Amino acid sequence: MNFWTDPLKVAADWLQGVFTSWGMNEVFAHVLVAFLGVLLLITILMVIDIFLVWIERKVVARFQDRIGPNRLGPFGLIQPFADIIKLIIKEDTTPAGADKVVYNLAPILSMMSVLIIWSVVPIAPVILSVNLNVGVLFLIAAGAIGTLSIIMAGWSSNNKFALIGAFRQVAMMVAFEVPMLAMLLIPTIFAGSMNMNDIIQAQGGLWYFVLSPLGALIFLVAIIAELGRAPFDLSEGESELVAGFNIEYSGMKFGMFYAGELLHAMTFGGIWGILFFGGYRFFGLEQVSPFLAIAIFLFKALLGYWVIMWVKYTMMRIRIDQMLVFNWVFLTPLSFALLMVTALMNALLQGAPVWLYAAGMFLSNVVVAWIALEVARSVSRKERQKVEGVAQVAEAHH
Amino acid sequence: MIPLSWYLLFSAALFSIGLFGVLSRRNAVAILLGVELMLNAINVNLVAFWRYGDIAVMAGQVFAIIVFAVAAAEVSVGLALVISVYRRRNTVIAEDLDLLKW
Amino acid sequence: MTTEQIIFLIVAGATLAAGLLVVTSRNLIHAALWLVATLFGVAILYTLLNAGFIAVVQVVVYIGAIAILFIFAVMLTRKDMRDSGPQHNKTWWLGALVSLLTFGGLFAVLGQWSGLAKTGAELPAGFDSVAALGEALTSANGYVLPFEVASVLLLAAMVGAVYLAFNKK
Amino acid sequence: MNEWLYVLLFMIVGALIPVGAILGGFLLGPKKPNPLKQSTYECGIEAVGEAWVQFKAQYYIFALVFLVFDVEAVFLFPWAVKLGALGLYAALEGVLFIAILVVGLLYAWRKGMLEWA
Repeated sequence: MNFWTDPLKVAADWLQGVFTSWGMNEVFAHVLVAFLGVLLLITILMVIDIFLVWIERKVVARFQDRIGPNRLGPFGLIQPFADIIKLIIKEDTTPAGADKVVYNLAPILSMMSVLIIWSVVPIAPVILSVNLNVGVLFLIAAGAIGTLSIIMAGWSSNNKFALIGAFRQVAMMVAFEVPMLAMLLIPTIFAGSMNMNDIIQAQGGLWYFVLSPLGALIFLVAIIAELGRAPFDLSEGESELVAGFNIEYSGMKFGMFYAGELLHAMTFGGIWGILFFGGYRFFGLEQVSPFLAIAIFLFKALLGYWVIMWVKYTMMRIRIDQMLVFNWVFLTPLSFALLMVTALMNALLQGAPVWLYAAGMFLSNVVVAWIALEVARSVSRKERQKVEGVAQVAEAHH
Repeated sequence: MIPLSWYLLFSAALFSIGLFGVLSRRNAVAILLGVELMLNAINVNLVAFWRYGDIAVMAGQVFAIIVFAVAAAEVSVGLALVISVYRRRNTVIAEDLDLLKW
Repeated sequence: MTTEQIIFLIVAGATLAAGLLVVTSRNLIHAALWLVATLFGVAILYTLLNAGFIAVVQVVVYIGAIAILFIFAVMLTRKDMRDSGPQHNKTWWLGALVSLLTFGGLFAVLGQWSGLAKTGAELPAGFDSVAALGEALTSANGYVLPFEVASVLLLAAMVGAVYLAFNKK
Repeated sequence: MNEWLYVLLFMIVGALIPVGAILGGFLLGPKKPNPLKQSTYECGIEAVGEAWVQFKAQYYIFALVFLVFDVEAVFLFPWAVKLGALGLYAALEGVLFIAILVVGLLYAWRKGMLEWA
């Protein structure tokens, strides 16, 4: 074992040795080393987060045929640091009548809910943050804290827009958490485990995207809604609610919500990669070195993030009633239908060879998607006929 | 290792606090908050008995999950009742709702 | 005293304090937020009991859904942000007495029980409580009936609650 | 050692970092509050009344349906973990479980509760 094949263990053992040679208690030294490891990971994440600001601005500029930040440093790379300095030296105003404790707690919880997701994310074969056997459900638990922080922010600001924005955001997040939960069950069924690392290991032969393309798609829609990004950014709705739940936040507190959102987007890009695209795996390359595995994982996470951005800057915002109908009447029943079909197919194809299993899963996904699209089409055709028919009658009367 | 008695005492204390909330609060929503505390106290007991008994017997955890389902059902129907009453009577103070029919 | 015991005492104390604030806070939103704190403390106790799945479920169900439902219900049933008037009824002292007696009674009963000082066995290596739970819930001589009945219970709750909350007469 | 200890460490560090950032902003930023600055923002128009506005009961329904499906998922996760080992019988149990709850969703939909009335 050397630094190249297992950097974390080597570093941790070395640190542990150093600490115990100082006469430190064994257990305490272990906890301290773990603390430093966590601090290192989160610091790296925050640095990545700073550059995400730059990436986001650069990418949106390209989508809109602009150049984006280009003055400070090469390609404007120093720009996010300038942004941070601006946020730090801004005045921190608290609205009159705000509930101070809750108001100040909300941005902290918001950021924390994103950072703790990384405690279950396997970054490389030997770098598993925490190998929990409930990994997949942990995502939802972290999301629950995020939901709570939003409603706390909206309520404590003593502002109508903030409260309405928070209510909308929470209604949307809880609504799309149902298909998300259902889609989290699908990799769990395939891998026979809720452990994130087991799910990655089980994707050695086939990525779950091949087994369940529809599942991956629904999961993507659900995470975009969970993030509150366009086309589901109606809680922000700057034309009606100005900024949504974080309207009264300024300075670094706003910065926490903003940075949390960006990091959340990349995190969910990574989770999407883990659950459906093999995580750090890429045709055996991950075995060469953990550093390569980290690079692969980061690449997949950024690719997922790019897809989320692509959707954001291409789609327009939908109305809240359309969003809710889309979720409760279309997406939720569809995801449950897919879950039932997957469970049955999994049981039926149990002893079958891999190619048959994969083909059966893939075809059942296609069939479910096709039926859902046909139903949606016939319903919307009927709806359109109804509306257009009424319109014609109205015209005749004029 | 923590002795079983600590968990049982904790659960008894939490149950009593919840009972106090149920008995003394005027607002119906607050009464339901007290009920939640009591249900949680019971769940702590169930999981503790699973851990300190035969681990291979999952009855404790299964019942804990069933209690989650019961709590969810209780809260959703209870709060729906409160909202429904509020719409008709414009109050959520439990003492004012002393008629069985109106 | 071991580290585990110290953690237990801190968490249990904080949880009980938060529980007291749930039943005494004047502001109902604060009471709901204190409930979240209490439930989170209970979740930490579940992790100390090696029941990680139950702990996560606690956070998902209670903090993610039930607390939100409470906050929504408070906002739907109040005209005024600040609540005027007493939050406790006139006979609150009776309630306090009854709950103290309950605690005392439980304490006395527990004191006589022989299995009290019991400490749990070490978890067998490789024991996966989620898999064991899955097996218990679905195997024919396990808990299949409660599993399905829970589904029916949730259905009944959903239908009943939707009906009640939307009955506009 | 209990693996949840590490999760606790993540929570502590994950809370410390935003606290540090906000504290930095608090220390470095100017502090000149005045009543106008502290008034709530409503597009430049003076705020009318309290922030306490009446909400639709619909929000409650969404949270409620979510709660039910949340609890359902809690039952389904152990089922999904063991599904591969248990075979068709267990799969059918789970399908029945989901189907019963979808009936509830159908009911709410037929009553028009899931639409923005």
